[in-house]
Amino acid sequence: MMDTLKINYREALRQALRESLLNDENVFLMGEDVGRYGGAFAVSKGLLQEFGEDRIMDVPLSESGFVGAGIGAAMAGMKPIVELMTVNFSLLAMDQIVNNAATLLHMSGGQIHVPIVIRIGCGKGKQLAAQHSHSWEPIFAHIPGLIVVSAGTHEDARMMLSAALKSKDPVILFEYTSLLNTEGELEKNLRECELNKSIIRKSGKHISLITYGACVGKALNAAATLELSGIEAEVIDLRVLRPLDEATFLASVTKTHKALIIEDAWQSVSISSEVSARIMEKAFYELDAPVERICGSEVPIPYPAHLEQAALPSEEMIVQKVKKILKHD
Amino acid sequence: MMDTLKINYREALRQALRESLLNDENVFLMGEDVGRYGGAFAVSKGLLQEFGEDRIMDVPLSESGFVGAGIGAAMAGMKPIVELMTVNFSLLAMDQIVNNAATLLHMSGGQIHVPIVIRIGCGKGKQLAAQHSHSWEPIFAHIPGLIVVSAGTHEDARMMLSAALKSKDPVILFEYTSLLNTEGELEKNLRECELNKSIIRKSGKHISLITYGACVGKALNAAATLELSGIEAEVIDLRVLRPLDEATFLASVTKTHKALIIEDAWQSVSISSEVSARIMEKAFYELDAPVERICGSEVPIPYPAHLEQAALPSEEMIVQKVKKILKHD
Amino acid sequence: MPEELTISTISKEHEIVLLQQMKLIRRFEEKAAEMYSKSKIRGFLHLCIGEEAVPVGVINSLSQHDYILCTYREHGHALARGISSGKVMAEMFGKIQGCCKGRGGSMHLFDKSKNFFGGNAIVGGHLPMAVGMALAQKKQKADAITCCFFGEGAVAEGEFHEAMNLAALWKLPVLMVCENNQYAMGTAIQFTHASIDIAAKGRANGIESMEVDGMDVKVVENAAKFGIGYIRTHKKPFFLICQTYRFRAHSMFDAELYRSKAEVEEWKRRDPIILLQNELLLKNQITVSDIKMMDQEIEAEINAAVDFAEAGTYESTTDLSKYTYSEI
Amino acid sequence: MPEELTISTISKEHEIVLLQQMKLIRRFEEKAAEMYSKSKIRGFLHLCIGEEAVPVGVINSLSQHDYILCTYREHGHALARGISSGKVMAEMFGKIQGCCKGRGGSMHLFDKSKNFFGGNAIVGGHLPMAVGMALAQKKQKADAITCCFFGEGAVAEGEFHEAMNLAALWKLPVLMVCENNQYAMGTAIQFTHASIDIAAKGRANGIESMEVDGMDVKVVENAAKFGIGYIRTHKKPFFLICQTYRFRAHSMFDAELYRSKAEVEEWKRRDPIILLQNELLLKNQITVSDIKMMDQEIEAEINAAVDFAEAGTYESTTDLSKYTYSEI
Ligand SMILES: Cc1ncc(C[n+]2csc(CCOP(=O)(O)OP(=O)(O)O)c2C)c(N)n1
Ligand SMILES: Cc1ncc(C[n+]2csc(CCOP(=O)(O)OP(=O)(O)O)c2C)c(N)n1
Ligand SMILES: [Mg+2]
Ligand SMILES: [Mg+2]
Repeated sequence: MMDTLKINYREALRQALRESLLNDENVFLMGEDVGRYGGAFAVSKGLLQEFGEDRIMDVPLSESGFVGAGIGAAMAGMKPIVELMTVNFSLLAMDQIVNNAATLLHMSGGQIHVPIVIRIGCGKGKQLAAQHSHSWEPIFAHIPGLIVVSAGTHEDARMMLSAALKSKDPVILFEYTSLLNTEGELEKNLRECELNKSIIRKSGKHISLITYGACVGKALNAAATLELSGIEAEVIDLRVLRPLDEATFLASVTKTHKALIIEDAWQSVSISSEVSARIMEKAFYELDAPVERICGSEVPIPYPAHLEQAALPSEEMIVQKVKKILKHD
Repeated sequence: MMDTLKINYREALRQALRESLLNDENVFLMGEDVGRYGGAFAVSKGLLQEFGEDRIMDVPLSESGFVGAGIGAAMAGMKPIVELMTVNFSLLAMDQIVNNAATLLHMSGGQIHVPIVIRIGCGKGKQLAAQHSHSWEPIFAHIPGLIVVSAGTHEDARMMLSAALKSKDPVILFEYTSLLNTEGELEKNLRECELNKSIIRKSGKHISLITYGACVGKALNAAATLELSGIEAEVIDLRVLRPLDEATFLASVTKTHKALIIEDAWQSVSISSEVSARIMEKAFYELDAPVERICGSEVPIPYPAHLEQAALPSEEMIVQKVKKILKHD
Repeated sequence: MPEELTISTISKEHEIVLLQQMKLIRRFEEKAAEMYSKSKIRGFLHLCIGEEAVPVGVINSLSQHDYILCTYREHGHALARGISSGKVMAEMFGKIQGCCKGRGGSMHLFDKSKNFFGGNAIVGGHLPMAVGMALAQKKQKADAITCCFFGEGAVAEGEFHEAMNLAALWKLPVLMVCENNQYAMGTAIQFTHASIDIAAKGRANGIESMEVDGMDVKVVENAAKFGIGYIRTHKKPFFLICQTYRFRAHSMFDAELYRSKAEVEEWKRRDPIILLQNELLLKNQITVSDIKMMDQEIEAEINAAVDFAEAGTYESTTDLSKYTYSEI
Repeated sequence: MPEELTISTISKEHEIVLLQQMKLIRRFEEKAAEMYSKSKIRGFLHLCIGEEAVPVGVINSLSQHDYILCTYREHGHALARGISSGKVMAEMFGKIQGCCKGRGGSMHLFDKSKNFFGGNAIVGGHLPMAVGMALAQKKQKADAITCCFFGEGAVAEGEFHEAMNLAALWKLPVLMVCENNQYAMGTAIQFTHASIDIAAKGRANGIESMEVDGMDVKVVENAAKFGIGYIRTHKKPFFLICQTYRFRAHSMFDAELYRSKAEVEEWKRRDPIILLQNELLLKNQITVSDIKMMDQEIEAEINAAVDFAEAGTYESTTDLSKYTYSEI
């Protein structure tokens, strides 16, 4: 019997931060309102009191400035954790992330490492309207030089950060604001997590549901519902969006011969496009039906709840689509 | 017999600008060094002298500032053409483009139109090294609300701008610096061009080569070479990267049953991923072989010519890949 | 420095209008908070309680042709501009009857007919746009100007400096208004800016800049008028910094750990509504019963706004993708 | 304003070193242009001819432990820092023997062993990084400082202001050096900045700022030393603006339509090398034959650098994807 404890996602993130700060004095956290305010979403609450102003740094509204400063600090031997309050503000720092963090190692012929971790609150579904409801994992996943990971479970919320801090290269860590208040189970004996592997969250033989982030829960729920109809869906949490761990999903598709990819991000030029293209290239002859996708609708997210929900993948949509695909058998 | 004239790509761009400025006094051009310097690549040479400082505006190094100003001017009834000297600097203006230009119409419930045209010099292959050799069409093509077009031919270099200026919505127009000095043929009687259609640049029945931008020429050359071996490749210039004109390439694949997608951009989460995924979804049963891709290698672009060329799709790579795919027949 | 700012005489009627507008905004905000707690309004909700003198003072100085751009803390500005409280409330309820058909919500109020351009929720993101709108006005030789509101937190963003430099370089008719409420979320101004002299940042960009008491609506209005006059006369931008204070949370969830109750109370003693109301009472320009009547009228208007919002309808989900591109 | 800047006495030997370094840079740049025309060097190539006094004056004031970040116009800085001319030339030839194994080229010279961090080609992009490196130094209680060079064009970028504010707010040991060569490509400073008083932009961010003649290497060196002293004493950043001029094209292709020949000639009369050389001749600190010998030695070094680069080898294309991620 596994010894587990209940924890909510926010608390898992907070424990991860605290542990990292305790373990290595070169680690520090900086971001807007991470200190005195306690974090826009209360994730870093109490850390300023525990670790002091040098290690928990509030920064001005200067996304390019402080992300660039994090990069510089990483170049000079520190281990900065930079929080971008939400992904919606990340474009302001995008030049720093792409042209500096992701590029310095190469340009310098291998001399300069940038061991920065950039944590980004991400996601849709809280009625925050068009400028505050982005899921831009696909944009980051396009960039060589970045390691892009996504914490779709409580375990990853708790464990990914310390793994990310071991990387010599820049890691973009997506966290999901819509999960903050959800409860999950965690093993009491925490296991180190790997930053280069997808994880099969539920195994099954009829179809592969490939997903990440806020959709992992939706896919698992859909799989549970499908189970009632005798359909055994395998749920793969990609976790690592760059570089993709294709071996795991290719093996799954080779077993199930069918796949549905699910993500909150806009559909065109997305993680799901890439996964579909890889299956096309490397498992085409295993397929019994075309790989399909359920993604965020390609609209700026509207404010009203009913329109927003209509723009997002849902458990129900997944169940229906799976049933439709399986008819092709 | 068609009446044609020879023109180089730079001159085609210049004529397009001049025509647009002559046709509508609300049109103005702004960008870094478009005026006194004559344009970083001499595209706008002479226009300052002809149209004056109000219509050809040099701007300071403030990408977010002047792109945002272009958006504001468009909201207030002008028809700005904003030049981002190269795509490499576009991330600095990305928040303006995504959170404002692409989003205002929706957020305002349809009240605010943003008829801006943003011209962006793009591409790799000039030994400009990692920070100056980007092909970020995929990033822009991910964004709903933007119209993203790519001028891979002299005709489009000459004609796309005036079509773009007719749009009520923001248009991102990619131009290719590697093509500037190339010569092409243009019909003397210019035809209006459509901004929502792909074009079959060469028809063929054995395989569909789907591409855009700087790779159109490579694909056409490869097709000519393949012709010598009796292989008739169809070459599709996507032209419009968002919203994709899927009808044209799906029809082609339905005819040829095979497809190869080619682009300079990094492979993961790219235009080619999306095209492959669409073919998967909508023409799976037409396929005789898996759709394949040749894209830019997933590395920051190195400075030396031999390494840079190794990182880019080439005519030869296309020819070989096509031959390999056709063996699957 | 510009010439000394003198409070120009202001009619009794107009003073009452200023009071009435501030009160309307205050009640509207309070009602919005109530509607939020009833889950009628969702997402983020930023109230301007305590800061009413700034939108009221500035917007009363503008003409209907002038363009206005604001932050996400803009309900008060929308009301001061004359967008009906019903339309604003309906927008926050997500109803078609809202000023953006419900698509925008609290942070994105737009009304083109009133030249009101948001409701912009990326801090600093609307400053370059404002510069561009003023650029269009200059090119079109329009008589109107553009007015852009933003917080002192936004002043740390690179876009503030880029926008200020462009406005000055191009000599644009734009009034930049910094609503310095001393905090950016939980970050006090001294933790945002190494030098808290915001006006100096305007001047470093060659822009005439003035700092005023943002709790006194008449001071604000006069300063705005002065700035607008300067813009018209000199054909150059003007930068107005209003010292003010947010009495409530940044948005709805905020433990306010970052400031003391005493500080809040201190500022509340300079409540712009009470300041003006007491002055008018003292000067006998208004009676207690006038005030009661005014409050009742406001209450009725706000209740009607809620009723209007409640009675409103939702867009159909089949229209989801509308407004992503223009209809052709 | 800081205390009056006095030119501290400088040894005869050191003056000769300064002259020698500037001459080496000049010849290196001329040779690079020649190599470009022979297609040995490709891509962009930005020469600092005319501006040599700035890198030489500043970098001679730094210790080996200090960090240096530059723009794409950085060959001179690399040489002044003591990266060998052979390594720099080989880098521009794209050879493994270059300081970045040929991966970077002219715009991206890095040498970690010399604490030389680029060669950064996104204008303004390295300023936040410099702030971060200084932040690390402060956290590590290091004795060293960070020195960041950038053009006056970069001062228009939002990142300049963000970086300056952060540096001041966090009281970081960073020397910001603006190489004001009057032009950003073809855009003269008055078309970049509404207010061309760059020092005022430093001060608006609460940073001590000083403008000096960037054509006089001894003035530059003294000012840099003063700034470094200020940084160490006050534990605060310092901003140094050097007035200088680029004698050649922005990069290799440039019709120079944006400025008059007369203006260029005017500035050439203040050529930093000639200025110092004449002074030393006049003071009899150097003879004509000393100079001849110095020139010959430099010529030999530059020729050796070209030979070294020529003899270098290329990385194999099978190693293409190396350095995208660290080896684990
Ligand atoms: C670019 C950006 N970064 C961060 C945020 C999150 N955020 C929203 S409001 C705010 C504080 C802004 O402070 P200020 O400009 O002073 O305006 P105020 O809220 O005080 O009116 C922050 C950090 C944002 N919306 N945009
Ligand atoms: C963000 C960005 N925008 C545009 C460019 C293109 N560009 C390269 S150098 C330059 C001029 C920079 O001028 P300045 O900062 O004064 O430096 P200088 O070249 O005069 O040394 C421009 C516009 C760039 N590299 N980066
Ligand atoms: Mg504020
Ligand atoms: Mg310059």
